[in-house]
Amino acid sequence: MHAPPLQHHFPDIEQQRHAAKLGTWIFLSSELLFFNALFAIYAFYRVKYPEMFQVGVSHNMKWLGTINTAILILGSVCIASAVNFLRLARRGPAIFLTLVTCLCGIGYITIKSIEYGFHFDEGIYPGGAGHFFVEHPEHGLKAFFTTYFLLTGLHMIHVAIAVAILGWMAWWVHRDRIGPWGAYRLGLVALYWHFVDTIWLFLWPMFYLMGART
Amino acid sequence: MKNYLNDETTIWSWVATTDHKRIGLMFFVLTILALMVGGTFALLLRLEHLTPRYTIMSAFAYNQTFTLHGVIMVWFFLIPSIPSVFGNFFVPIMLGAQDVAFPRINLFTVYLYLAGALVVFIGMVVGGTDTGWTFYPPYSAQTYTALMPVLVGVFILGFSTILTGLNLIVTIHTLRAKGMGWMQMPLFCWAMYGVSVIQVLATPVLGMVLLLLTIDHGLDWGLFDPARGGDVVLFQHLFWFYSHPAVYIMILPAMGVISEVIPTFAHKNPLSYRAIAYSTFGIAFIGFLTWGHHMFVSGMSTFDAGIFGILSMFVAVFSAIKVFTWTGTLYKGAVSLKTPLVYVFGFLFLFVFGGMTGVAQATTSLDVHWHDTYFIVAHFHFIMVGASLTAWLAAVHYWWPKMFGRMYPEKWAIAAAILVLLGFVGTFFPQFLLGNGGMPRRYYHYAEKFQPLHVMSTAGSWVLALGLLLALVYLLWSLFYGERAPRNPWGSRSFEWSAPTPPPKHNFEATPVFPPSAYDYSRPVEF
Amino acid sequence: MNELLRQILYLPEQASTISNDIDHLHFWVIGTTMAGSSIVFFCAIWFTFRYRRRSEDQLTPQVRAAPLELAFIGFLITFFVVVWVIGFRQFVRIRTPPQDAMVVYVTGKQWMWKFSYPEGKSTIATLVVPARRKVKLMITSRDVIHSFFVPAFRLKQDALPGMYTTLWFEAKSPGVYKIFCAEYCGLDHSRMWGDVLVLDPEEFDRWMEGTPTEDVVAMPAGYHRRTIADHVHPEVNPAPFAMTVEARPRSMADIGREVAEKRGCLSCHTLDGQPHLGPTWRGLWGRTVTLTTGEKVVADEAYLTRSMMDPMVQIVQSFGPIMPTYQGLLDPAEVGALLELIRSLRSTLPDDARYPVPLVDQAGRPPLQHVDPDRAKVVRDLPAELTP
Amino acid sequence: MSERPVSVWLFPGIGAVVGALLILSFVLSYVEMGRWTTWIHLGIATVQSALVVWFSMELFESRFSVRMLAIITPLFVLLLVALTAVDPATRAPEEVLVPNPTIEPEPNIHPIPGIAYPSGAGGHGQP
Repeated sequence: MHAPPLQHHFPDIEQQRHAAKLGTWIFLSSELLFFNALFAIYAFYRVKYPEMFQVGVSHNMKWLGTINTAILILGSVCIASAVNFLRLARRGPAIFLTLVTCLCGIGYITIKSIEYGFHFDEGIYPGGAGHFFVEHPEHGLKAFFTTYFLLTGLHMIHVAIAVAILGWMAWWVHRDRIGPWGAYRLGLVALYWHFVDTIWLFLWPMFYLMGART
Repeated sequence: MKNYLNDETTIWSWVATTDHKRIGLMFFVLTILALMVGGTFALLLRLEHLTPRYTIMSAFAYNQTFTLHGVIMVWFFLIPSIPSVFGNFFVPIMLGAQDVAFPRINLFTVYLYLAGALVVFIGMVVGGTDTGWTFYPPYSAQTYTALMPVLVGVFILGFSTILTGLNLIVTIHTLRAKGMGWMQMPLFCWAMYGVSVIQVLATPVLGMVLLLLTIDHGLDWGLFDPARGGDVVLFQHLFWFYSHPAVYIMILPAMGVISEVIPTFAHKNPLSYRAIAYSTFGIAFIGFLTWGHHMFVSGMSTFDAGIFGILSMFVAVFSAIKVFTWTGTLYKGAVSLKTPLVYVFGFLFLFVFGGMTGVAQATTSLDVHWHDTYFIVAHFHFIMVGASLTAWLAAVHYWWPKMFGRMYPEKWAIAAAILVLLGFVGTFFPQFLLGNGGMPRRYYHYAEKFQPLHVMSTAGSWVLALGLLLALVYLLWSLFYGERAPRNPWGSRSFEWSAPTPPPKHNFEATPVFPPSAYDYSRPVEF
Repeated sequence: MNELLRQILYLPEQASTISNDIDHLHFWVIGTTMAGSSIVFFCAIWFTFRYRRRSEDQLTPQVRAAPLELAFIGFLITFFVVVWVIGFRQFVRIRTPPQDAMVVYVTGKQWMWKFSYPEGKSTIATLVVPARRKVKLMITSRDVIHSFFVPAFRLKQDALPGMYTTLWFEAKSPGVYKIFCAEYCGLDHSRMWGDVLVLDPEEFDRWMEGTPTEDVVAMPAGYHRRTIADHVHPEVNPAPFAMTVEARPRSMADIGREVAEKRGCLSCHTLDGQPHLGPTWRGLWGRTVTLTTGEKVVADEAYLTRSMMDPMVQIVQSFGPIMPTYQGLLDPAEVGALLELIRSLRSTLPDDARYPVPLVDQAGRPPLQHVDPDRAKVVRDLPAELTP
Repeated sequence: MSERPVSVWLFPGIGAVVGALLILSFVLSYVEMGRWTTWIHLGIATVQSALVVWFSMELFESRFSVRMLAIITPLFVLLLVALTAVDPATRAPEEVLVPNPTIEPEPNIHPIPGIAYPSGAGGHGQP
């Protein structure tokens, strides 16, 4: 139950924690800008091919998207409570809830892969390849599905990274018998998960709800 | 006497150092190498333009040369030259801290820079790409030259820039000395803060754009392929959303150096500290709104061109405020003309002239004639070489005593400065006239009537190269034979001069107590 | 004054009506630029001497100058906004073509400009327009981004593949003005030149009636007019021991072309769109092809390779089963090179694009509203060899 | 991360509110809203993410520098998305051009004059 190593150049532990949190937030800002370029591509092509995007959105399976969103929100609630429990020095539930978040992440990835499988069956491949685009030769659809694969693919990679880090943190909390002082490190990873969840909260209506009346 | 240079001299102590001063030195050496490589490409380009047709290389080699000149100079010299070298070295000392907030990440940025440089070097050796540093599809998606290594190399380097920015922001927020508020900080730290904000918020978009181009070129997903619903103007939007703030990444540190050099050599407080501090933020944020002025004739809608035109004008207002404040600082001061100040005067004239031609291009109708001609080449070289390189040279001479404990030879330095400034004007002023005459950019084979101006420009480039070589020679000479530098050779009140020369591993013997203002020349110097 | 300033700033002659206004704004803005930077420079020099340092420990007062600074900012903002307003109004004038303008279609292709007139006439690298008449250019590109730039008119517009951009001008007086390509487009970007040949309206009508360009106007002596073969002309690109055009690194498409000639593909297939014994390869890549069985197939790598190895399975409608199989004759590298050749010929215009050339007024088609009917009728009745 | 732990039920509560908004947005997707569809869905998503950011990411107790960052970065997203989307929205409408004269190949006539299809076996003319 030792305190974290106070690095030589920080005046006190509170300053070191604030620096770590600010550093993570700045990293998350740069990640958000990383996604921002793809949001701009989505907006550009949606304005250029409005009706084709409606067709594309109504083509995606709304139910799978909604289940995925619910899973991510559940994961976000679990990891936030896990940090809170660790701060209350109750390590058991903290580790358990972190593992539940990992499971949510894995669940999200499996559902997403199933959805990709459905698309591949229908002949929808990124880059406008596949026989689906022979029957529907409009350009807007090619642009929509390429943007869809890019955005959701990149987001899925980020969820996979989050699951890996959360698994490692759960093991670290268990191995080193971490007390409340270490809660801020788990909090940093929780920030990353919440960020991934917030991105999906926007991706979900963009690809599943906007214009999907059926 | 123990200092950060001879503290421990094993190779491992340098390779795995977490001391922000050693990391600054490593970046210093790397960026000078990049400047040399980029500079030789520039001289080759100028040689090629001595005659309208074939001179020393073929069209294909010429296209590769100007592309690599652009990539190396922009990403490997200009962007890291002041933030990664002087930002890493001096911001902790100016704040009274022992090191940056995340020393290990700081070391990681050096290795990211090396990895990016290696990958681009492989690309250069394997065949080099001929798409220009702007990589516009569909040509960049179709070229059969080695485009992928260059894209991946710059992608890796982008992360090095982001992490440097992250490091400096957290350092300035959390590691300021006791009693040093935001308005007591030296102005260089304000400039580093502004640059880091742009680095963190703009470079990710470049990373994504280069990734998309790699996918388009390699996997042929046709995101920008018009035959499959793509739109080439979209790539230009995303590329210039990064590249215009990148231009401010290059000029803001230069402004930070000038805001340090002028008060020191004029022994006077800046005309208004808040004006410079707030206009740094103005440039950092309004800089993000103006990227459309690169695309007035590229098929963008007329309404959008109007919006971007007026927004580009407002950025110039903040630069003008800074220039007004610097010139005002000299008023009623005690000015001693040393080499850094000679470079600063060069900076003032070239930056204002270059900047105002920028405003001229923001008037949309004039840009229709000037776009993609040598007028644009002259404009951005006035800012990148005339302002940013001159400020980098001023910073090198201003902080040379503090970094190495040796004084540079004053007479030689002023001669080199005069050579550099005259060589620069000789090289790039004729290019303004070439641009007016309608000579397009990236032209290997040009009309006969432009030849006299090209010969003048090439002669100027030799003088500029001579001046830079002379500076390199006497600076290396001063490392071994220069006279020992005292703790505060310029009598400056700025905080970094309170540390011993050259500073020990933890910057200060005891935790420093700084006077309330870094520019108070109405009281005698304390250190 | 206008002529003097134009000479000093090395600007080309003002050949289009808009170029005078642009140059006036140009002189104003450049003038203030020069003035501004020299004022700053001489202020700095003057302060250096007036307040040079007399003794090392000389102390200086704290000076405050907020009102002067605010005045300076106010003046700057007003100057910028005024310049922007004038500039943007001219820009809108440049970018909105008048209704009654005569239309010419411009197509940028890798390293040459092609012009086609709705009356059916088309030329390479020479745009012939009547003087004192508004001309609207419909600009597009067949492969990469080019930029149609005429310095004498102070006008420029990017040629985007897959999209039509417009540019209009009105030439003041007859003459020959240079066209440059301003957007980097590959190896011979620096040789993608052309000429705007401005003729008097009567001469233009004679030219439109079919008299070849050389007879209509006497070119200035020694004026080298660009033709297709130019970039291989030794005098134009004498690179004796460096990389000549032929020796430039051959892309897969060039190798594919040699394989096609060697293997006899070009005896039945064509590369420039003309129908022949076999389907043409231009624009074939990615196109939906209907087979003799009525079924639709996308002509991608899979289909092309299969039809190379086993041609009888999927024959394109209205073509005979006359292709021999190349199973075992072509090694994989050659197949790859052929595919790359076909891919390089793909049409970047969207399938439903309106391709402008040649649109001669025919019975079964809607009237060409932007062409004066009488001229179209005259041109249509001309003998075939006079309208390429 | 301050040291003061919050009540155990705060985060499940926030999760419930965000879940409710999720269901609302899902239901609304069946309602025909015409022009407002995009803005309503994005509005709900903004409210959801604001809740997550303010509570789960402990923004309510962070110092000013972190909050400033959480406000500025979405502004940059809005900036790029808006200015990029304005371009295709305000482009001049495509010119109306005469369609390209496609040459329909008549069945039995060979495209090149003078060359006839080999009739009989392998002949092209069979229906």
